[in-house]
Amino acid sequence: MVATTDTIDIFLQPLGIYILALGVGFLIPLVYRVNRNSAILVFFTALLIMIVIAGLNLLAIINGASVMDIETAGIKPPFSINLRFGLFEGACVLAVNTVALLGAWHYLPRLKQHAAALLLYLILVMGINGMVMTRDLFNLFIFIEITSIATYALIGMERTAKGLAAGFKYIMATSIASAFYLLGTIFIYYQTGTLNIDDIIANQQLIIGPIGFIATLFILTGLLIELKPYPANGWGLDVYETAPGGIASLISVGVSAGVFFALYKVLPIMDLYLTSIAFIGGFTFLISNFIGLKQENTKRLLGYSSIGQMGLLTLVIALLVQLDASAHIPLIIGGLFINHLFAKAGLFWLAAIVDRKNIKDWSSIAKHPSLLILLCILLTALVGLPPFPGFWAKWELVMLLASEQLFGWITLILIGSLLEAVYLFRWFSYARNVESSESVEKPAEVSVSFLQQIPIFITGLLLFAIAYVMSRFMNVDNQLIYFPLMAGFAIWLIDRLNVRVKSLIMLLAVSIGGYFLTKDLEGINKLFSYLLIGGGILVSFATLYRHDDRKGFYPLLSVLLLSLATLLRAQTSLEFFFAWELMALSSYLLVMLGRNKQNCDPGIRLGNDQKNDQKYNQINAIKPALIYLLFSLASAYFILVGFAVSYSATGNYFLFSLGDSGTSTTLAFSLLAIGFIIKIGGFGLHIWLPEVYAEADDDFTAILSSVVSKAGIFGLIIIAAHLGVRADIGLNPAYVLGWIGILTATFGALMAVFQEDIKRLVAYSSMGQLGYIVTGVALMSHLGWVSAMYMTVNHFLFKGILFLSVAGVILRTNERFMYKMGGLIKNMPVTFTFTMIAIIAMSGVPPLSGYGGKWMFFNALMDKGWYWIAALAFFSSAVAFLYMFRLLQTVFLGQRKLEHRKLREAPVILLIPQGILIAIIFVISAYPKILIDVISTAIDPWISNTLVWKGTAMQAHYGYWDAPLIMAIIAGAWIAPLILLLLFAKTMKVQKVEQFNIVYAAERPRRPEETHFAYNFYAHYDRAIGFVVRPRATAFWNAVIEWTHSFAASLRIFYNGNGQTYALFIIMYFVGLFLVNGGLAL
Amino acid sequence: MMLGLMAIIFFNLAANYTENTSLSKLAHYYVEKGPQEIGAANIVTAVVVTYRGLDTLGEVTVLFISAAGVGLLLRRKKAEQNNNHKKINSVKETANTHKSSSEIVETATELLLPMIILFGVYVFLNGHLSPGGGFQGGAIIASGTMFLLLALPKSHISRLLIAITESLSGFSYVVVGVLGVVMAGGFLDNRFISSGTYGNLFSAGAIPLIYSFIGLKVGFELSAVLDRFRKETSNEEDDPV
Amino acid sequence: MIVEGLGGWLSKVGNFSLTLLIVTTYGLLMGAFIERIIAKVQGRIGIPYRQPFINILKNFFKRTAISHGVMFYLGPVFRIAGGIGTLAFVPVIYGDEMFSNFSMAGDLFLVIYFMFFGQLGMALGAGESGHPYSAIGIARGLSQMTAYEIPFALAVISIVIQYDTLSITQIVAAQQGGWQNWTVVTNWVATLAAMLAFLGMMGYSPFDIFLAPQEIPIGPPTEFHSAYLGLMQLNRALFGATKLVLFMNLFFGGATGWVELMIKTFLIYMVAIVIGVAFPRFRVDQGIRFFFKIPTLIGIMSIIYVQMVLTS
Amino acid sequence: MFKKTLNTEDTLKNSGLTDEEQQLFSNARPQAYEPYPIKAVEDFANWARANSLWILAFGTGCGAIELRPLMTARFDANRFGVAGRPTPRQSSVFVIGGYASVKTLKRIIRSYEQMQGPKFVIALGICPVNGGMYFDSYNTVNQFDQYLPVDLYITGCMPRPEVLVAGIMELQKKIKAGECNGANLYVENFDWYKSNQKKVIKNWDMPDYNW
Amino acid sequence: MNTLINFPISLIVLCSGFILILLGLWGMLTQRHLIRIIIGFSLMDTGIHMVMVSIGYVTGGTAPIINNAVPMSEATNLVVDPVPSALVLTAIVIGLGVTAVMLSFAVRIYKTHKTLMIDKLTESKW
Repeated sequence: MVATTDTIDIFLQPLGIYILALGVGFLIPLVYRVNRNSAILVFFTALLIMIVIAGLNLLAIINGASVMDIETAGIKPPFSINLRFGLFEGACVLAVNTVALLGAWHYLPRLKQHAAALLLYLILVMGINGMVMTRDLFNLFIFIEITSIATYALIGMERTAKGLAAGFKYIMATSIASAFYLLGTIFIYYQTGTLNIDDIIANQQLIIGPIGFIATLFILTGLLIELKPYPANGWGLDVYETAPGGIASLISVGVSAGVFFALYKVLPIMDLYLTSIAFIGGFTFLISNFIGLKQENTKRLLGYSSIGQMGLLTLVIALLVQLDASAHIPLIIGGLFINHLFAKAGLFWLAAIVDRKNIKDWSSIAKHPSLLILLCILLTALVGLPPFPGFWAKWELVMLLASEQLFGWITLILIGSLLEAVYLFRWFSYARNVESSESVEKPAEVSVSFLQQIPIFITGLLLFAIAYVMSRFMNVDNQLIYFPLMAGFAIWLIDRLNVRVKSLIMLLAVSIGGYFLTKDLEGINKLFSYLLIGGGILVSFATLYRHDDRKGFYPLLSVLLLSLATLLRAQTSLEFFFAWELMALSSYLLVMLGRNKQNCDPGIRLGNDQKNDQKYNQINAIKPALIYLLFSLASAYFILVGFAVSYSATGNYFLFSLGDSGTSTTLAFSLLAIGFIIKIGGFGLHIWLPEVYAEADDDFTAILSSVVSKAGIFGLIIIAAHLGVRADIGLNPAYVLGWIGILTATFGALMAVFQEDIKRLVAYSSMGQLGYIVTGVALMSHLGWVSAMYMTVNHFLFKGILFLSVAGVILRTNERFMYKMGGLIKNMPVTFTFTMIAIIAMSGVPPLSGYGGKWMFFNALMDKGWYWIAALAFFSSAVAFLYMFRLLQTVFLGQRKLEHRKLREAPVILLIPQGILIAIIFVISAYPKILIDVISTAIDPWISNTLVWKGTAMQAHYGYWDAPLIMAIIAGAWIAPLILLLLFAKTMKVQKVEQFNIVYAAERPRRPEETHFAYNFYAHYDRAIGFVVRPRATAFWNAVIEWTHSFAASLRIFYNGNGQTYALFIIMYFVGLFLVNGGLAL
Repeated sequence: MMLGLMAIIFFNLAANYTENTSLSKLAHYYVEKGPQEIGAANIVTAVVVTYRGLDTLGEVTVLFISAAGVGLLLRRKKAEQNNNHKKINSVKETANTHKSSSEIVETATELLLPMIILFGVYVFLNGHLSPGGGFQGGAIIASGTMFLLLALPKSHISRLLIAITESLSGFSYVVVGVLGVVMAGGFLDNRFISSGTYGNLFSAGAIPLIYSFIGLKVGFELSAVLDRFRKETSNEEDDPV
Repeated sequence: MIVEGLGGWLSKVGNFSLTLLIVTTYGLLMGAFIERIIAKVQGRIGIPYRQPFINILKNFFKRTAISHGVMFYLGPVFRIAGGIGTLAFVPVIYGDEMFSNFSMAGDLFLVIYFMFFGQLGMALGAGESGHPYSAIGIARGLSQMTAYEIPFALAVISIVIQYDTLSITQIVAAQQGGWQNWTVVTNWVATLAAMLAFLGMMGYSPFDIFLAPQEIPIGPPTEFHSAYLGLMQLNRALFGATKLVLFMNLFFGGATGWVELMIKTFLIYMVAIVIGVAFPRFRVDQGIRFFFKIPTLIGIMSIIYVQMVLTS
Repeated sequence: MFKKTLNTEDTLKNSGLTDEEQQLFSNARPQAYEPYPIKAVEDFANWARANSLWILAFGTGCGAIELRPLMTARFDANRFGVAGRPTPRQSSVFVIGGYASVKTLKRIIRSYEQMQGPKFVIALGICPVNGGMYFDSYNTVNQFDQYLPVDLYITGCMPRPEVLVAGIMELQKKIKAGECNGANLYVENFDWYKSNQKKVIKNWDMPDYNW
Repeated sequence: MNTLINFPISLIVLCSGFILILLGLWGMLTQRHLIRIIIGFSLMDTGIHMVMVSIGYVTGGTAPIINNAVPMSEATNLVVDPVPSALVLTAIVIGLGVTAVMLSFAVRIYKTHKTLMIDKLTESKW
């Protein structure tokens, strides 16, 4: 480096960071003695300047400056120590320093009490910077030690009993680790005669023989131990648990970042161990996420997450180096790293602010929207959901791994991520859980000043900003994918307005936005845009029926609906996936806004005990929402891998090139199909569906069922179109898909039969009906697809009506159990009529629209030769009658309860959308050709039209169907006897009677409850074939959950809290690495 | 068992160890060029202060922060502090718990202490010429403190003095390092002061200066550490850290 | 079958009315006839042939009635509309344009699905009566229906595969040319399955639990009386006969004339009657389980049979 | 057509039902019906009614045992259009099978009122006429027609099925002649019947008219 | 003589260093008393320093100080490697710092827990 006389310039060199930190650090005690506040000022100025230095230099590098090598002592390396400030270093330093500044802000109340704390903090940050920048092996050791000692001291600062114990263990562990590192360093020096890392790399061939082997092993172990690999990481967890949030965050993100960077630096001499490192990283990631499941202590939970994330980074860096894919490092490592850095730091601070030890006590922030939003943003980022950096990084990573055919790693990473999502969002669930009034001990309300939230808020903003930058780097040109988010944000800004006003604004915004997003679509996408956007708005209109404030509902709803629009617009799999995840996330949050009356344990155990109906009433929407999110994530991961498989074959992201996947087609199709099936609630994967539909807001359930579920269908059709049809190979998965669909239909129907809860009934019914559609898509024939799309439209129509009318009923009766209703036809004739028409349309009984779908479906099945499926379809549509009748009978017919006598008709706002849907049903029923023509044209590009029309009659290979004529005949057949009856009624004295005027002799009816036959309506059916619908899937998933938890419990036996055990593990780790890498063979 | 395996590994190392018969590349350079470039006779010093100056700075930092850390850990609680404000000069009270030392010890201490400190100063000032240096000198000074504390438990060491010396010497070290950037080849380059006559006291550029700072800093820091351990159990004046 | 112009449609409606009249009358008469046969078996004389007509008339001549509500009122209307509609979609006499009804509007699939129409409407009507026995009866009836639907669906699929069409007219056409072409001969497995389902469909013993006159006073129609009951009785005759015609068309070669139709349907009906008088009543879950066992198995075999034997 | 409430005069006032329960029962009074305006139609209707006698399957007393043989091969009342119906809604003939105890009377009244007109009552045996052998029983009504209008008495203790058949044929004759107006009689003298009924039935606990 | 050549002097130091490290580790792993653990750490640390120093030994070398005994021109053949010496200097100081912090932890732990047994310090686990 050329010396200049410009002092300012010197300070702005990266070296300035050290100079500043040390200089200020040394002076702080003095300044502090003079004036405490000026010391704080100096402290912050130093941190700020450190950021500025890092930022300016990074900017210079991005703008094309060459990598800065900073020499010291005016002598060229390797003879002196040198530092390097390149792109990675710069980014890392900048990020760490930013976090450090924010962390200092967060932790200031404690820090400012001691000059030593201030200077330790400052020097700790400098130490991390040093670890990142130095290029000397021994100097690295020094910085590690600086960091460690500063950390020790800061851990000890609070002087709590637990903190001290943890700190001591931490010292023991890290001192052993650094001893290893030191030994390794000296032996490396022994062999290479140099300490400069670049020089060592250049002289790699000198590191040979047992000494070389052991020396590298020592260094590796030393660094790895600092990264806290499983199981040698109990000490780290203890520290995370006990250290104050400001410190824990710095350890978690800062120190780990430094060590990680150090590891990255020495990786070139670790070629031999790359596989081991990858395994250690992967193993740590998976296991720590497993164990996280059992954790209830907030900060320890974060600790597990932290360790997991570092494991993931270790795994990824090892893999990337192994694959020689260093070009991907910025995006993948950078993305994951930054994501972890900011999100984790924010969470630690949040945990510190809220100061609730057990995650179960976090319900005390349930009434703090700002804290909840922050928590949600950070968790979302951490899990890697869009639009955060983790999302992009994960995408890149999976794509890369897939193109290298490393599916084992992908599986591991995704399972780990899923587990992480489980415990993180479980935490969020607890936080969302509003306390019930009966709760014995009510956690005190958290009072958090706005100032304290600012650092966390800033991390959130930074995450958004970085995500945006990353997406630009990833060549995501289509900025429209952000539109839903922006719209949601805009609506959120007006969330304080009157509910009517804001909902209307939301509807307007979504209409306009949706129109512009979807107006230039064509084909299937256009068709779905009518359904998803038009239909979505129509059904959303019904949400106006509620008068309460509904904070957060409308912003999220607008995000949901618009993300559906962007889903339809997606040209590439990345856009598709982005929109998909956004949709999953927003619908999760919307579900969570649902029923929230009772307090319950939102653990992830599923409750589906028929006989304990009272228990369900206790369930609120939080637990189902969590399950929903998990299944959504699982679905998303399947889709991700599916896209990745396809990408590995085609090399690009375009959806239309999915079909060129060649030999991977079957695999890609299967994976994608599983993903969509989960979302649709396919057989065996359906357990989320009833609970979610039941517990979400009633009007939102309508949107969920009639609109959002169509996204899954859309996805299925898209992949069927691109993969199934275009690839044009005998797709066995399609046949399997057909079976899955029909089993879904059958079991959905059977399970609906036995429900007591009206929403669960309709939910299962929805699942069953979607099953037909899945099978229809799986048929891969023109008629099959027409039937699938036709049924999709129909499903939208009748499920929209059903859920909205159910919403009306629940609104009026405040009940969900059908046996507690009855006779409501007298109060709600319009709702009844709409429901009845919807049910006839659903059942497939002519003349309403359901018949057309069933007819085409059956014909298509026969064409294809899927006779068994056809028979099951027959059966399930017969079973459907059972629950449909039950719905009408037990709710609207039969005996009306005394307390329901005064009920009014459902609100007009609920009835209007229903009325419109009914009108559409009638139009389609009478003249289905208009719909079928549109569908047929949309499908034409994929499968050529095989429909034959003869006038108004549709001809298939087997049968024919003349909808208008059928409509006319049935109308005639219905009206004629009606007239007859009316004529005869004229001759009679007809007395309109009340509900108890029924046939009875011995005793008169006493109470409507006793006279209404509704509970366990199909007891005999249950006796006959109920055994097939015992909740096996639920039992299975419960067993999975149970098993996972016990497994997690057994995994954490290593963490017995004894520092010596931890030390032993560290030594075992080293020995293990030695043995695994063939140490004995030496 | 693990230790057994460790032992095997170490045995492996030892078994494959052969003694160096020539200097490593790095060492060769240092020994060959060191005296000319740096002007220090003690090559270890040259390495420590200049070639690996950053290490040394870090080392000083380590010492500094461990002293600060010890202070932080062993500070007294606020309540105690407030209490203690009232009895700033409470040495007398504590005198009851410490027997005053015998006269022989006192006299010997008075005699020896200056010599120890002086020796320490000598060691760090001559670090570039002979074995020794800032650390060694500092350690000797600290041993003097130790000696004082052991011999005269009642003796009072000024915290303020320690703090000021500590901070200023550290800061000056950094300033010297920066001067290296401004006036010579780079950070911690000691050659901004002319190297002087080889073998003289005031030679080898800024090394004596640096070593003085280091020596002072180390000495006072170690003293501070010792003092803090001692005072942890006694009631002493308010500790600002 | 192309119908043109208003006149064509009117004559079509006229022809259908005639068919309706004939089939209803025949259904009522056959009911009386069966009653008499049973009476003879029991050593009685039995009801006069006119008795069903008188019963219906009497019900229409009732002078008082009660109404539980709109759906209660409409229930019987739905019921008979289901009967009339089903008949409308079944061609009655093969080769006779006049009695082909409106079978050009839809195929076998339409008929099968439309059968539910009446049941659903009736169920709703009975539901509004508020009588728990009605609800129980319907619950049982519907459950049983799902059960016999399985063998029936399998049998139907089997013959659809066999004849490669869903059009009833074409199915009948394929069976012309002598008894050896009837489905009962060519695809006896499917016929067997369908006939077992038929037992459930007709609601005679052993599958009449949903009416159960003693324990739940005749189940769904407990509250129905007067003209409502009249309509339902009409429908019972009409719908029963229609089902017989359908079975005849599908499995027994159809009919080319009214006489043939009457003989065949009578014989088919006798199957249910004979079994009905010989067997006691199943409990509803037993009935359901029964259908899920042997008839379903036979149904499955029928499809295998068609695929292995007939189409290869 | 549904609004064709015959009479809004309250029948629930004195029923002893709670207010809550009163909402659940129709409070309309029954009304008499006129014959069809056209004589031929009325005759035809009466012929049909006579030939389709559906008996409510409610054995109120010991005489019910004699009803069973009617359906057997020996007597085969099916020949005359007689059939049993399980529900009063669909029945047109109520056979009072012998003595009516007070407890049974309540049930009989309910069932009778649930039947739709025209409806006919046959009183079987001597007990409904004058109490028969239970004439001095504390809980048997002696003169049944104080409580419900009877269209035909078949006396005897017990009357044999043959007499029953003869009685049915007699009833048919009366119906055809249009002489069986019991239902209208009941409606016209509703208050009288009710007061009689309430005199004996102490725990009334039901609406005055069980629609 | 032969054995001596095969068994160079620095190897003794090296092995002693290793033994010290092992001893130290043994102490850290088996002794439950915190002070003993700290002593174990110090032992280990010292062992490492010995290893470092021994690594830097060049057969027949002397201290790398250029003076009359070691003229500048021949220095490269006469002196031992100065680098490990420099490193060890740093390492010692660091070891000292860590020991100091560990000791102060021990002091505080004794204050809060009233014990110095490490197996009593298991409040946080799992």
